[in-house]
Amino acid sequence: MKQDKVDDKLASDCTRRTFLKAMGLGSAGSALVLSGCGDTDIVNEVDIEVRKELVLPNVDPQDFVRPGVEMYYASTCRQCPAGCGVHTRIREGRALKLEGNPVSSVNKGSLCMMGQAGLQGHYNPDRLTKPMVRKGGKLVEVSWDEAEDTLIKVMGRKNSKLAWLNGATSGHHAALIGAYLDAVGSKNHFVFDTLPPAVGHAANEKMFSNAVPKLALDKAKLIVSFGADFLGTWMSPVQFAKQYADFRNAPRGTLVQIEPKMTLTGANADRWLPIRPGTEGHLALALASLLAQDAKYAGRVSSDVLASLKDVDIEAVAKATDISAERIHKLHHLLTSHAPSLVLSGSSAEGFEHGSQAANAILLLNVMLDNVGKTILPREEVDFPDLHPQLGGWAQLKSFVDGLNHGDFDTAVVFGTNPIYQAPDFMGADKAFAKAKTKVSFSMFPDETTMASDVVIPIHSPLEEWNTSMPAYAVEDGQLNLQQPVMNPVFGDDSTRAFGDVLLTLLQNIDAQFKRWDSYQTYVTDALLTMRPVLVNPPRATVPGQTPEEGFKQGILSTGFVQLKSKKSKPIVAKLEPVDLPTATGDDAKFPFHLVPSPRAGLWDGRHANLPWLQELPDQLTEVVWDSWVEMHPKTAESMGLITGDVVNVKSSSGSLTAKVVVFPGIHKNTIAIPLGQGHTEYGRYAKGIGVNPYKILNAKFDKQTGELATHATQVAITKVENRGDLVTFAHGDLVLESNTSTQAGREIVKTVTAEQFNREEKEV
Amino acid sequence: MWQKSKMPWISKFGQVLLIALASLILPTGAWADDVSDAEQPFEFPHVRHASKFKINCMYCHTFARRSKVAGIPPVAKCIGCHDHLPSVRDTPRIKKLFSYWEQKKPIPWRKVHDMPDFVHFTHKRHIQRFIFKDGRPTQQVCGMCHGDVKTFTVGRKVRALTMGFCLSCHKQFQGDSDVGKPMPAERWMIPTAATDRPVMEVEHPQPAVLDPEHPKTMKVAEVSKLSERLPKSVRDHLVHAPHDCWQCHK
Amino acid sequence: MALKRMLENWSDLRKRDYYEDEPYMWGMSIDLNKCTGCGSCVTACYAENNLPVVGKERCGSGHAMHWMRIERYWEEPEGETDIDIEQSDYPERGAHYTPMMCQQCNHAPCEPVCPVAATYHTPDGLNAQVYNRCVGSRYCGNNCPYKVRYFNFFDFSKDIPAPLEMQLNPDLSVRSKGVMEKCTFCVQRIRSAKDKAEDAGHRDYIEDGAVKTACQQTCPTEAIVFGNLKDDDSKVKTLWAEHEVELNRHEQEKVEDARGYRVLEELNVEPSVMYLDRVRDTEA
Amino acid sequence: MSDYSMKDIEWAKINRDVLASLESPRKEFWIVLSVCIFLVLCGAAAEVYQYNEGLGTALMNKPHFWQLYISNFVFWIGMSHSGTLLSAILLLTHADWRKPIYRFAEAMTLFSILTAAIFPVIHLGRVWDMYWVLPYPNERGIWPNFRSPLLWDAAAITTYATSSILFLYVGMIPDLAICRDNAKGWRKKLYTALSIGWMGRASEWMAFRKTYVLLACFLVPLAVSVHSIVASDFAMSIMPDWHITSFPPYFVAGALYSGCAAIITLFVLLRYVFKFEDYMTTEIMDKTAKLTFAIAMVWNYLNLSEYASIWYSNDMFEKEVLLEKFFGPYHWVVWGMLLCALVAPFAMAFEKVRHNMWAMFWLSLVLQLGMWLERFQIVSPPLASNHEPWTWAVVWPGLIQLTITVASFGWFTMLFLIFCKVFPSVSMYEVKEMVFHRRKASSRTDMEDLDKVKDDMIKAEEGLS
Repeated sequence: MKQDKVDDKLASDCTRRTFLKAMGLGSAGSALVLSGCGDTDIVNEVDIEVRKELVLPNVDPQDFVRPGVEMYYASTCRQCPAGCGVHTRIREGRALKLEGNPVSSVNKGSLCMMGQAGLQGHYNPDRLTKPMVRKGGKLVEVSWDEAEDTLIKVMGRKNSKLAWLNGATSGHHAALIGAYLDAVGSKNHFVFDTLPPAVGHAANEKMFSNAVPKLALDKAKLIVSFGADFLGTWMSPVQFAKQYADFRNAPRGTLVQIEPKMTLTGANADRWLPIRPGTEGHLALALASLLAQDAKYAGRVSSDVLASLKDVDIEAVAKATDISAERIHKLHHLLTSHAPSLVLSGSSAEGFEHGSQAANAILLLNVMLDNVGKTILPREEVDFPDLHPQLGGWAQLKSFVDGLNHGDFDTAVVFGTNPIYQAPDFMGADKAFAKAKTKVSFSMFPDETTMASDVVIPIHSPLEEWNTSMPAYAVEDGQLNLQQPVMNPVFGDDSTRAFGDVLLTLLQNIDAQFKRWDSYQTYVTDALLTMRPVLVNPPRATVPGQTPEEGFKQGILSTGFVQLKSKKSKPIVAKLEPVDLPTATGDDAKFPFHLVPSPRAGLWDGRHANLPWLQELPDQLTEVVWDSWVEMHPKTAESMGLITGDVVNVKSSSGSLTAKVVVFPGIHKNTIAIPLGQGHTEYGRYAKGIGVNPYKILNAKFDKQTGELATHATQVAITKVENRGDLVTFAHGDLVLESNTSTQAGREIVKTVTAEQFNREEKEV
Repeated sequence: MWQKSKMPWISKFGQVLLIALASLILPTGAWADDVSDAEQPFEFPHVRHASKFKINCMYCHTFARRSKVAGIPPVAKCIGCHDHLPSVRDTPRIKKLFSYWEQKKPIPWRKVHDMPDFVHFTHKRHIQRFIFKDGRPTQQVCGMCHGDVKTFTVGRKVRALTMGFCLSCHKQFQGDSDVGKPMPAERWMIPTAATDRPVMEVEHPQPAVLDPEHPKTMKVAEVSKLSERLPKSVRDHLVHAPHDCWQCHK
Repeated sequence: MALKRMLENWSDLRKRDYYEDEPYMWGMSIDLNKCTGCGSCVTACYAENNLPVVGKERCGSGHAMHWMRIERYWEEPEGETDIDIEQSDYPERGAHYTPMMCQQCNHAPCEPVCPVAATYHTPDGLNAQVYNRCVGSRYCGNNCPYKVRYFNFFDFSKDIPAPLEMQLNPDLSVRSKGVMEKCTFCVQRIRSAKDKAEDAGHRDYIEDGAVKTACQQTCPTEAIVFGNLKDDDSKVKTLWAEHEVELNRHEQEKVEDARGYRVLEELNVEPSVMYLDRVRDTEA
Repeated sequence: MSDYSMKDIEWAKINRDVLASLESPRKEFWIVLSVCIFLVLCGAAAEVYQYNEGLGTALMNKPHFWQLYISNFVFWIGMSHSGTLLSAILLLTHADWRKPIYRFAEAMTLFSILTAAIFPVIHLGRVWDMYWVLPYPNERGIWPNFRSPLLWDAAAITTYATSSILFLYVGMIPDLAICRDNAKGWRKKLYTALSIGWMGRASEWMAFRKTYVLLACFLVPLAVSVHSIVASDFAMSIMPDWHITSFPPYFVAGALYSGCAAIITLFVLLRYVFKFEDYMTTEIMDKTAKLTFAIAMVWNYLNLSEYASIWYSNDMFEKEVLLEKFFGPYHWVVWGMLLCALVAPFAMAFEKVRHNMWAMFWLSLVLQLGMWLERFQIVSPPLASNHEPWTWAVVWPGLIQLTITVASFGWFTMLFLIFCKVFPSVSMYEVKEMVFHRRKASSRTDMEDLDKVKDDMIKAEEGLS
């Protein structure tokens, strides 16, 4: 081969299969570190094949670069707002595997499936690699220079009509966004993330004066959860799973889950109770009234609250909730016989017009049972409110959309969220978005909102950028997680840029102050250096000749987070208000089924639908892959003549959609559930065109107190469209037997013992 | 009767059959791959470095002792010396070297010893064992597989590096602890590794630099006695080449 | 020669405790009291072991390649349960989850049937699968009672779009069309731990916890414990001892409440994975 | 119908009739042959597609790692047993009615093996590495696994194929010599080469007889062991309903059964196509049918005893599979098999049926269908309800598998058709022998004087050819 050809090939090879690795620490980005030799084969074929392949030496490597030897870099998982610490396994400049960071208090070394699949977002073939600008109605790829010019034109000036919408965020991204909005003089900052339980947070705030009090699941003897799927999709699943593991140790805690559709947590409950959707608060109130009969419990609440508990008719509640009176009394007995306990309120209890009141009723139980201070603990006070997590909710999306509709904003900037996909049809988010004169999207992927924008800025993956963040739900207050680039950008330096860098450049155009920092990296490291005095045990130089700064940086990067000093706060004093619940209404004759849009641990709210590992990970309950489906109780399905796989039309008063039925025993008879996550019209090859998004057909109902969308309040009607579609489930038996009754056929594959036996045996051991 | 009938085609058929059978039996590695003629960006004179200047192999192939791969030296390594060698600065090869350095581009060497991807060979274990524990000369140890590199210019593949080649050594280096004990892999299959003699005589790799006078050169026969001279604790750890398929193929 | 040797050693080869002197015997314990069935282990396995994503259609035709799968049952096994089954239209006791992967049987039915000995037993108690030796007769897959062997019915590695292939783990081969594969107990991690132990000068001793399988490493509830069964101090050995599980089931003397069992133990395949019973509170 | 109906045939007529069958084929022959070739090409195309894309295109999956390819393999191996039975066993037991029909039965044996041998090959995931199954010395120092039934299979089939070719060929030498003497052109060269200078001398006959009987003695146990080994592919596994001790004899009986059925089919066909009514008489059909009936009863017994033993063993896994077989998704296969292979043979208890050629023809097809279904129900239903309920799945063979299955019938027929046109499908010298014996026997009033008959025979043989 001629020399120039080799060089040509090298140029293409360099982008694809050799990578720059910028670990930072002093000389990030300056040294060109190419992958080593030896095991550079990427697709290893099993068959012998004679190849004359290139082996590229490093040009000027750093000392720690060793081809063939793995290294681990600490960073933070950004797959959901929980903020687990990760260790990234690196070899030859490639990130190969994410593992939990054992010293991070959030996840203590474990990781969930979404964290594991973070790599597939990072290496996703559908990632945006070029900035795009809409020209003549079409998005066309442009050079970075042009994109920057456009950006400065659009965003680099004072503009009070600029609206900013981002997903849950925290740390220095949040701080920088705040600084940017201050600089442009815009007050239109909206935060929208689908799953954080905004209603619950508001109820907590009201009752315990803290939106996210610490929960000690491991200390509880009994957990009664009203639809809080803490093992799957509720706030910080890995952390709760860790606590759950402790909770299940002998003496074993008892878990009761009350919800219309069985979640992953429900599947692990000692008793799972299917409840008629929207009556969770009534059940809680009934339990409270039973408790109030005992002065021990009644004494903990004020008289006006007690008065509201007086006239609760257990039989009527039993009828309304579809939970027998006998069972309610048993629950009461459980609550009184286990202390401390913990009562949780989750999205399926809160997603109604009376959601706040339901949460109020449920949390009231905690006060009566004296769990506050035992399993519900106060937060410590941490400075730097700018860094605190912003979780947002549907109410803010609503204001954003309303603002767009009123023409209040001429420029809309979206970052880290996908409102056009998420918002129900009735909101008309896509039409409203189109009204803004200029739409800017910072995104890694061609999602729905991005493809509807005018300026598209492709940003780095979390594994390629510097950043800090705070966990949405922290177990140790004041933990500030760090991210560092664990490898050089997958698509090369000219393709994607760090969000922080782009925003910093914009800021520098408006506010010269920010010119102090030449990159987001220096911005973050400078900030961390200045924070040194308020950190718990800031690392010091360990190697002779190291400056204290270098020592500090090395120390914090190898830990993966810093701990801010915090002040001990006062114990929680619960503020109670009488619960005001509407009387439970009967079923709507026209729309006889309650619709539960159920989040899946895996696809989350749909943001992970483009990760093939998660698409192929079966749903934990129905074992379906690569699809959307309608869960339906066997009895209901039988009465309607439906079997697993049949295609049905689900119609609400706001719209309709078509999906396949999965006959599923873990669902209330009057309820159907459609999982979230699918139904993308954009979002790359793995997500596009698969399934449906149940949010689309939600009715315009909002929680009366918080204004959050009542996600569970929609009622639907079902009609059969056709027989057997191509539904794929790993529970083959379900398809064979035409019902969801996977049986062990007499094999002892999963054996069960009673908790009593378990405790006895563990004691002996 | 028999001599009357002519059957030339039968014998031809027989020939074909024999050739087909023979081809099965012959070492498959014989024609597996030969990249000795791989064209390199420029000719690197191993002979000068290793023979004339007696530079240790591991000075440049620095990862060999601590990684699976030996490592092609980074360009910086070459420059590190050649920056101080003005005498050869203007030769075409060095000019080319510097042109890569100035462009900060890696030199696109071609791989000479390319194992199939299901072979997970590790340099480290072999170097650690033979150079650092046995104390053999580096060039002898490396030469077992790579040939007498100090006589080459560019690297050439001089050994077939087939499985049989690997086994020919792994059979020899059964130490004390293995004597009399059937080798593990024998449990489910009957590899010749555990038999008295190999089924096919495969040429043993002769150490490339076999200076019989060199005090550190060991005769093949001595190698097996090596273990006797060592304390048992060391012996058990040292003289034990893996005979488990999953060591190399996983 | 080989034949003679084989005949001489035939009975030796068939002996129990053939690898008695080996320092390692890898085993696992899975606590179904803690396992929540979330599937993190499944994804971790995909990430670690270069498992291909096969897509919807091929999942439907039974060609999915998840070495580790979570089985979910609704019904109690009849007769053997300690929980009284209540009549209800709903599964009020939740689901029955169990992670299922290669049980690394010590009397593995897959091993003797392979015509080319591509699957065999390693001295450290693993049921090895040598991809480059496999010819794809698929007898092992049939003979596996747990059905945890996965065959490359297609050339899945062809379908990995760039740059996703950069994630592939170079420590193990990417399997091509026509070979069988299965859980390896993350053998690449075991080998690399052994390599490190040898560097440190103790070839015969790997610290407990130095090898973590990908599934164990990621498990949010730490339900999976992996380690050396020959190391009396290892966590997994302690668990096996506590729950009265022996490799050879005829040596087991199970006390009444012992929670340990192995799936399909009665087939005498001597699996290396112990499960601990799922627990439900009957008071609730 | 007289037992001695064949006594009046002229020897020259035998030569004439048989040699006529080798003459230029009629149009129908070419049509049938081209259909067969077309089927084979379809199969080849399917195989090429499957080879390129992967075995998944055949719709095999987990747990159905094996499917039609293996059932077909067992079916064709089974069919190959007929030739051995008729030739070797009946030769050794001096059943002279085998003589007009053994040649094509042996050819059938050979071609069945050749068909069967295709299936393990296309079944393999990596066909190109198939030779690793053979224990050949190699530089890697690796042997195959001698404990695997698949290895035994490979050995057994190659041995059986070689022996069958040898047996067929040796038995054909005197006939090839007759052909040689009557042929022209390329045929002349072919027969000259193949007849290796046969002159029909007494010494040659002596050597021939000895070789032939020796080969027969060798083949009988071999045939039994071959199918026992095929049975051990299943019996040596731990799959429920495969791990059955009685499988070897059950498989051997089944093999003989389907083989006999196939002989009846071809018997009728050849008789009409080549006008061999004089040789393939009703009497011979009657005997073949009786033999088939007897074997069917043995197979029936083994089949039912297998069900019975599963039932009273009360093994959970085995019983599950048995119930699934009868009432599960594959039930029609099992009931179809029982109807075709267990009930249908009772028709042969009636002489009327036995003596009606076309009735026997259709009946034999039904029997073969039954036996083919039997092979399918051995392979698939146990895989569908295996030990691990989570993996239970019902899979039907896909288009590729069915195409290749049909192609295998085309392949077999193609080979057989070519054979019939190149080699004498009825043994001339043995028929002559038979005619001679019968003529002798009928001309004698005193049947007990066997010594004299023997002497005559020896004398006559000396002057034969």
